[in-house]
Amino acid sequence: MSAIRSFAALVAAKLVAFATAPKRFVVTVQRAIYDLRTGKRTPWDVAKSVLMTLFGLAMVLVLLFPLFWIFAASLAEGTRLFTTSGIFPDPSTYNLGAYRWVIFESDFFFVDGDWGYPQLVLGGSGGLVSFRWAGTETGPGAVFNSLYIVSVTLAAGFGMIVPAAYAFSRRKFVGRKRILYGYVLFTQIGAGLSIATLVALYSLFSSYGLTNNLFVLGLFYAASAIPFNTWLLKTYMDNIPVSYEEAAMVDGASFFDTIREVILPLTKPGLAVVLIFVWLAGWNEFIIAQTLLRPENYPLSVELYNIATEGRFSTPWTRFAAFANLFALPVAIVYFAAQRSVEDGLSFGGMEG
Amino acid sequence: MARVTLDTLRKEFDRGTIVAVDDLDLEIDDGEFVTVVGPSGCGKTTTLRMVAGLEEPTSGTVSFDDEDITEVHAKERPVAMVFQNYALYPHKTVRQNMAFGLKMSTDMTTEERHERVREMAEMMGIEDLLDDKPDELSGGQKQRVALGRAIAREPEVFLFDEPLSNLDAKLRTEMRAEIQKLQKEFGVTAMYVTHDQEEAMTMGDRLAILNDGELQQVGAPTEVYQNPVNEFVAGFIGSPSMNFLDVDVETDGTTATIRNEDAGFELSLSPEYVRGNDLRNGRYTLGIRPENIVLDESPNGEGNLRSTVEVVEPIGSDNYVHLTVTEDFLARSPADVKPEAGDEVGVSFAEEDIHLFDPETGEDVFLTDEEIAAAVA
Amino acid sequence: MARVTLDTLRKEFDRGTIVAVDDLDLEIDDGEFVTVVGPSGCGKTTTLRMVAGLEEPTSGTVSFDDEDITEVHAKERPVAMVFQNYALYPHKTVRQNMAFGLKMSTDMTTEERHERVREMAEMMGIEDLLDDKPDELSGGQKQRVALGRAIAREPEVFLFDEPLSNLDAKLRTEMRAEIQKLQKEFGVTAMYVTHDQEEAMTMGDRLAILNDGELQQVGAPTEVYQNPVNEFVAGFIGSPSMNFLDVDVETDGTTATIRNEDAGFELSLSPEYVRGNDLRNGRYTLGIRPENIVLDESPNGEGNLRSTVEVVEPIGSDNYVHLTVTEDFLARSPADVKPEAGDEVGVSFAEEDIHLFDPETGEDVFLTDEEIAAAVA
Amino acid sequence: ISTGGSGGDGSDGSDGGDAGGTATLWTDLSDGEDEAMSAYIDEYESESGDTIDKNEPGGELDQQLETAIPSGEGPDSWIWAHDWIGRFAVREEPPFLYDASDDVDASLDVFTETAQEAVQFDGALHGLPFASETVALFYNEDMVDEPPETLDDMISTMDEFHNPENGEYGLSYPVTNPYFVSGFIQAYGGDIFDTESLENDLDSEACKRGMDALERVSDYVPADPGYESQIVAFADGAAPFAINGPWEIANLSEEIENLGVTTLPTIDGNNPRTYSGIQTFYFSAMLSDADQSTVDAATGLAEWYTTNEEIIQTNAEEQGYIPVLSSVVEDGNLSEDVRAFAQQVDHGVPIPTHPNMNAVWTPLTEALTRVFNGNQESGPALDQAASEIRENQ
Amino acid sequence: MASSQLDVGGGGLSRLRSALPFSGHDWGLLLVIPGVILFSSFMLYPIVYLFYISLTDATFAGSVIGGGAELIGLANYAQLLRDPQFWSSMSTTWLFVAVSLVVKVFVAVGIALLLNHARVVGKRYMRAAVIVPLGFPGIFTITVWRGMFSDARFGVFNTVLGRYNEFMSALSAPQVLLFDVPIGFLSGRWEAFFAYVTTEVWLAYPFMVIIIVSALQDVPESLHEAAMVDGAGWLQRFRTVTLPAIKGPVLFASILTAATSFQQFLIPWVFNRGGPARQNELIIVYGYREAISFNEFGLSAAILIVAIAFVGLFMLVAVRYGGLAEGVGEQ
Ligand SMILES: Nc1ncnc2c1ncn2[C@@H]1O[C@H](COP(=O)(O)OP(=O)(O)OP(=O)(O)O)[C@@H](O)[C@H]1O
Ligand SMILES: Nc1ncnc2c1ncn2[C@@H]1O[C@H](COP(=O)(O)OP(=O)(O)OP(=O)(O)O)[C@@H](O)[C@H]1O
Ligand SMILES: [Mg+2]
Ligand SMILES: [Mg+2]
Repeated sequence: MSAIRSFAALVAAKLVAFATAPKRFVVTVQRAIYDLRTGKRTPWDVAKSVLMTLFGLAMVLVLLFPLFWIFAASLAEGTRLFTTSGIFPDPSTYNLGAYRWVIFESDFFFVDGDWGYPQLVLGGSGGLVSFRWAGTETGPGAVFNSLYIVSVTLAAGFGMIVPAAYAFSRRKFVGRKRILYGYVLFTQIGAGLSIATLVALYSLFSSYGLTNNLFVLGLFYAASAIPFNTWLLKTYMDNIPVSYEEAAMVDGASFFDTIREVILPLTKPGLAVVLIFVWLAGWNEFIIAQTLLRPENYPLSVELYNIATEGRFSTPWTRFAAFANLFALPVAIVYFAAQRSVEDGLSFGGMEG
Repeated sequence: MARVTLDTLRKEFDRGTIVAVDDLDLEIDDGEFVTVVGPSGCGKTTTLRMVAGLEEPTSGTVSFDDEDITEVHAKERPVAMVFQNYALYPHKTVRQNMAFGLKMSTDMTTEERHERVREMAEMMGIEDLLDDKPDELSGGQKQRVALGRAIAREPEVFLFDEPLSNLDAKLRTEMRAEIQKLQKEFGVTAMYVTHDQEEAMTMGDRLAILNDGELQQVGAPTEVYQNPVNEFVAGFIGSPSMNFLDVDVETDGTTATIRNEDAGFELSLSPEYVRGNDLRNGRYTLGIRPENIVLDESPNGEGNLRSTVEVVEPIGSDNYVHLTVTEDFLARSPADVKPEAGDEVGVSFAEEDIHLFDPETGEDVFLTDEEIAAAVA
Repeated sequence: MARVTLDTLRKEFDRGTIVAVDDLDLEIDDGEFVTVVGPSGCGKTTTLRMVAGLEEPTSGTVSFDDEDITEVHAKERPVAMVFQNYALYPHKTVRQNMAFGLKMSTDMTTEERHERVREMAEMMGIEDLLDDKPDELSGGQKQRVALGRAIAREPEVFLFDEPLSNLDAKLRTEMRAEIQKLQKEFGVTAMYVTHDQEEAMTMGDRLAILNDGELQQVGAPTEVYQNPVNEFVAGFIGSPSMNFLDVDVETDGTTATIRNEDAGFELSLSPEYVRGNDLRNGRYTLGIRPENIVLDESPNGEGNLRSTVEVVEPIGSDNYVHLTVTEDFLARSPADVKPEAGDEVGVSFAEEDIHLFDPETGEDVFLTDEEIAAAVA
Repeated sequence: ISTGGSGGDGSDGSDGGDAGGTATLWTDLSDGEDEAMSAYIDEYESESGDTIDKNEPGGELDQQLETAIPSGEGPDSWIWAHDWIGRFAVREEPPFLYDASDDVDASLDVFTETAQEAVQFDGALHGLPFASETVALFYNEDMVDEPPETLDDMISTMDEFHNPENGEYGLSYPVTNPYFVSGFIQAYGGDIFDTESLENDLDSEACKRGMDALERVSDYVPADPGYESQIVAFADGAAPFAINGPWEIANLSEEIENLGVTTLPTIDGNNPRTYSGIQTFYFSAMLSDADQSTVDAATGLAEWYTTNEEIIQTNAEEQGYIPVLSSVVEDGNLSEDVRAFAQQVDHGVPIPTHPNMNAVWTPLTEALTRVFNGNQESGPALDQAASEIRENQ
Repeated sequence: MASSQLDVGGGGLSRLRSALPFSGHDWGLLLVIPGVILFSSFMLYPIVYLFYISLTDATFAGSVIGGGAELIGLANYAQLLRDPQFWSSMSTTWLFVAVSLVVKVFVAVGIALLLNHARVVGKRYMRAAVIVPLGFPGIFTITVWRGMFSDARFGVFNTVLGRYNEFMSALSAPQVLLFDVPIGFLSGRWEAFFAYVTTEVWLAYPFMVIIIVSALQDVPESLHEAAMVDGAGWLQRFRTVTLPAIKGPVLFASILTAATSFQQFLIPWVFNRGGPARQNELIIVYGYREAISFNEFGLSAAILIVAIAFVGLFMLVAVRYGGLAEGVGEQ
């Protein structure tokens, strides 16, 4: 609960920082002008800053060009990606129809965009208090499946990654080196090779009757995220001095107190990074999800892919783009909130020679 | 509140290739303040860590009040420790840092804890910093928080690992007095590690000198200063440190002449210093403290030897006079004795001020075996 | 090789809210060794960085040999600097670290460079470490490499930022002598920052004392020690530091009586001290150094006041006797004067040893305005 | 939130109880088609009492089937063009298709001949057809006064407009896609795949002449042969012609005010023989082990749908489906667009169902790409493709 | 400095261990085991299974699941080694990995340096923005890039080049500075390769930038200053201070992204199925196509097993010689 509250606070702080950015920028400019007038900075000095900033901006624009382009496409009329008359579609045709479609007609939030709301049911079949969707005939849509998968992936992933990383970093046990080595070797196998192992996976799942099971799929993503993230977090923990734990011990803290009060808070940046990577492991994957799941359980990634292949030979681009933009939104929010931590957490100080 | 006894305590690292602490016997009385000194890497920290329960001894025992606690886990020991690197929890405020130990080891309510923390902070002069995080503090402030955190718990045994090394001279002097006052006030037993021998001398009821994992001497500061049992202790204790000179001794059993041809040094010992010691003919190392050297500035000043002045450093109350007798031969003279660099001066020592060390064992030949044995008990 | 002149040098941070260095005027002669001292945060490092060209002054100029180099880029200045945190290149060996500056700023061949580096390393006692990476060195070794790197370049101006702070007492003493010897040998101008006033005293030809960004006094070490211009300098220079006592002065223009009722202190000044100074009736701060205090141990020992002994700290050659006159009132007595805690002793000062400071300006009232003005030039 | 759990109840819908059976049907239809299909299924369910569990697995339907059927989780029926029949029919361990000869009551004669052939393989009936499709010529009536009869006519019109520097083109045509270009290649009577000899005939003189004709029009298309890049030229009004299928009618008529459709122009008097696909309800091997009620449900739906004149007629009007139900075809009550496509189907041939056909697509696509990119002459390209195909079989 | 910290951690490990409340020596294993089990059952098992398939004559996916395949030993591998397409595919894949890696490193270092530069105002925001591609699924961004690389004159890049040509012509620049539009990005072998590399770089740079930025932020300012006082100019400072500091992280990121590039499937598949004419068929596309288009499932499995073996081998070498596993070997 407090985690949610602190996350909310973090997001709020980020938003405030974001909202006040223009103001701060204006102040920066005013100061530069003031400094110029009073001769504290030479014009050349200011010009260098301006040029570098412009250069940086230009680079950002170039790098993000594909995204602008597709964003413009998501606002256009019709379904085509191209126009023969220029790069961007005619701005006079811009509209939010595609987004409206995603929200109110696609399966993004609710099947066929038939919105409902959660309702508590007392004394239902599933125990004392259960919970169902009211106001919708078709039921919750892909985003709920995605969130469910991601929650399973995050819960299972964190449940296994964090203790293992701690053990690798702080404990000595048989096979430690071998397992860690194995993990390092496997950090990159899996992601790309899911295509390769697809059939094997399918037969594995189906022989245990585990196809079309969101929970198991969530576990699968967690499994694929384990090697890289365990290793990443272990590297991070290695850089936390042991003396904090010792201090806690001398202070009379038990092992679990130490974990709760000292280890976890200090590992926060590392955890933020792992959060992002584990999240992405479950959020973006669609090939395996599509093979293992039936349509009523499709997550957003599969829905997105299905939009791409919806037409016989072509893609309804405006919808595809709008869907993708909404799809990327949660990741973007998580990333913005955790940016500082991510940049800290990936600090591989220990890797320099 | 507890008598700490270390019995043939030993710690090896890396499968015995490194002996960090070598069969150490030490008893610290209830309420006593013992400082532990020695050069870097001599095992001071390791010893302290074994007392705290952070390191398991290879052999030997640690007892509090005759109760063997070697196997007791760190969190169960009534010990507080100030770490060499502070080890403040970076994510907690100063207040939380100081309250953490209380929370873990006492039943105090939150209010009581905060009250106690406030008191401690006031005593340490850091009450304004209670809501800051450790990285916002300067080195000195951090060290004071670490001290406060340890003291707040009112443990039975205090362990300090170089707690003042990062403070500037003035603050250090203040904090020394503060620590001593608190320790006496609470009557807590304390072990205090430092590599600064002056600090060790001024603070400790007794001084334990370690070298290479072995205990060299334990005793009251003045005792250790005046009667070092061996060359190592003699050289380590005292600042600036004792001057050493290789000498040849010629003795007939009642009198002896000590001589160093190169330096032109000669000194005769009176019978009372020769008798009863097993001083033989041969080579010894003579030790003399800078402040026991008397300089004669007059052009043909007399002394046990004559030497040229290399550099004179004024330090306010006195002058340090560097002489060419050996490399780093230093005399400390009153402010009014201030020869110029290049002057030749007479240098003399009194026979009661000199020490003679056996060049092999390093032991002081003027001490009896019993005295030497007693020095480490 | 260069005369360094700082002219009303000023550095503000955070748009003028922090004045790190406040209109500093300082001239360092060619080949002179000036140490800069002051409490933490007083602007020592900032000053040094402006001389090195790493920080642009807000106003004022830095000149070498009367040539204004304020606008010259760091890499063009004939300066070598030893950084407070060493700043060794972590991926280069010691040899490469030491050779880098030579490679950048001289036309030496690789062999010449290596020869030079070898020489330096030998001088510093680190020739065995030449192929190690900085990581593998202890703090002290790192600091010596940093020193060697700076010295190898034989620059015109040396800047040292607390280069010895991480060494233990013994090594520190050795390195001090080494640095001084080298500086004199090469005849290089040197600015040496330290917060250790003892180091500042022993090393500097002159001493510059900074406080809060402002220059307090510049002068030879003994001069500064004996004639501090104000209370800050008096308290900062000297260890243990000067004792201060609030006193009331009653004067008739020829004699004066200084009195503190609480402490039971009374001292009459002879006319030669009163005349010519603008001593008035009123409140002053009296300063007296610990070593200038004479204790009378006899039961009814006489003195300017009587006081109780709080603690006695033996430091070998002398004893520090803490008295209850004020908090932290310390006397330094010879080793044979060793009262017990709780004893009452007589305490006396000689009138030539006392300083009287104006409580408002902090200035020493026995000094003339000219003398005070001269102190910072 | 609990949206997870075990999800749907799979294909074994026979839990007894009510009279009707339950069958699963997989589709991959566009939005409009899908809506119509759902409505018909509802209608069928209420008429028959059977339950049809229609799913849209998305992605590549054949890939889904490849894994689902062997593991026993496949659908009882699916809808796709007939060209997978041969590929799936030869599968034995495990089998993929179900022979419904005994379960289908209606006579196959109600369908056109090509359609009848298309749904059978080796004498077994694996599905029922309901529509066919092929490519024909779209033209922009604002740019073209009179739809071209011959290739030369068409080329002279294209010459008028083609000017890539100004963003104007002669034709929109995915010229490296064998399905789209089959009409040209086979125009002179050559066969891409000879259903008699079960060999490709690409290196025949006839095919090579067809290829030359294709090369003549290829000069008038945008440089990117990708489908989406091609169609946009026509859709933006930057090209007078497009060669494409009925599925584009809906979109294009929104973009082009006066859209015309006609058969492909004759080439040296020959009608281009385009490949046609026949939309089919497949009967999956899942039915072999299923309850009879399920079989009845699956075949019942297919039969009802494919033989229902009303449905077929409506589909032709609304979806542009070309009927294969003889009665509707003969009725002649079709829109002009659909009639043009139907006519083109008449000129063309169904995609061969033989499994060897599978080996044809990739080498031919590559040959077309090489020719289009100017890396190879058309003759050698076809020779190479032919020998590659033979090698792969 | 950092690795000495690591040593402290390492040395402390044994000390801490002996002080923990558990005497069981291998207590830590318990924490690791669940992850290992989950990982092995979901990731390792399929690979073993795939290896089994590679030893059979399976023709399509179903023949494996349905049990219609028979063991034929290493025949698939033998066939594979004889297939010239396999070798061409392998070499193209390695070339792709190498070229995209080099470009990636330069681009990412450039971006990171610029967005860490003191003179750039608002660099935090720029850094956040530049990372955005990470959030979109590959299938989406790759399809978008496919559109941008259209061979048609109205394709985005061809349009841009066309405008550039107009601009240059207006300046009456010499002919050599102009491009011959439209460029067939997907229809020429090397043009397509260029398109792959560009897209791959775009996909991978955010990860690298994050890592390099955090490495750059770890470089103590005083090192730059020391070099400045030593008389080093900008380039020399870059060489002696910046470069060594980011070398480790860049190597780390390079190894990881190289391994991912090796397994790149979507780019060639979406762009032109590894074309033109299978010339750019990266190894996974090759394996996938064997399985899907030619119904050679056993052979396809063999290809993929070889690919996995290569990635494993690559990681092993990289880990050994790249110091990637620092902290694995010690203790
Ligand atoms: N975990 C360890 N593994 C191996 N050797 C160790 C370990 N801890 C300490 N040592 C070694 O034991 C010896 C004593 O170390 P210790 O830390 O007790 O020295 P110290 O007296 O505290 O020195 P300092 O004054 O530098 O803090 C040293 O030689 C050190 O290298
Ligand atoms: N970059 C900066 N931005 C803002 N304030 C600064 C900066 N650098 C120094 N200061 C401030 O300027 C003052 C002088 O700092 P400086 O580093 O010169 O102190 P110092 O005398 O070297 O202290 P120390 O003995 O602790 O090294 C301090 O108050 C410090 O906080
Ligand atoms: Mg230590
Ligand atoms: Mg400083």
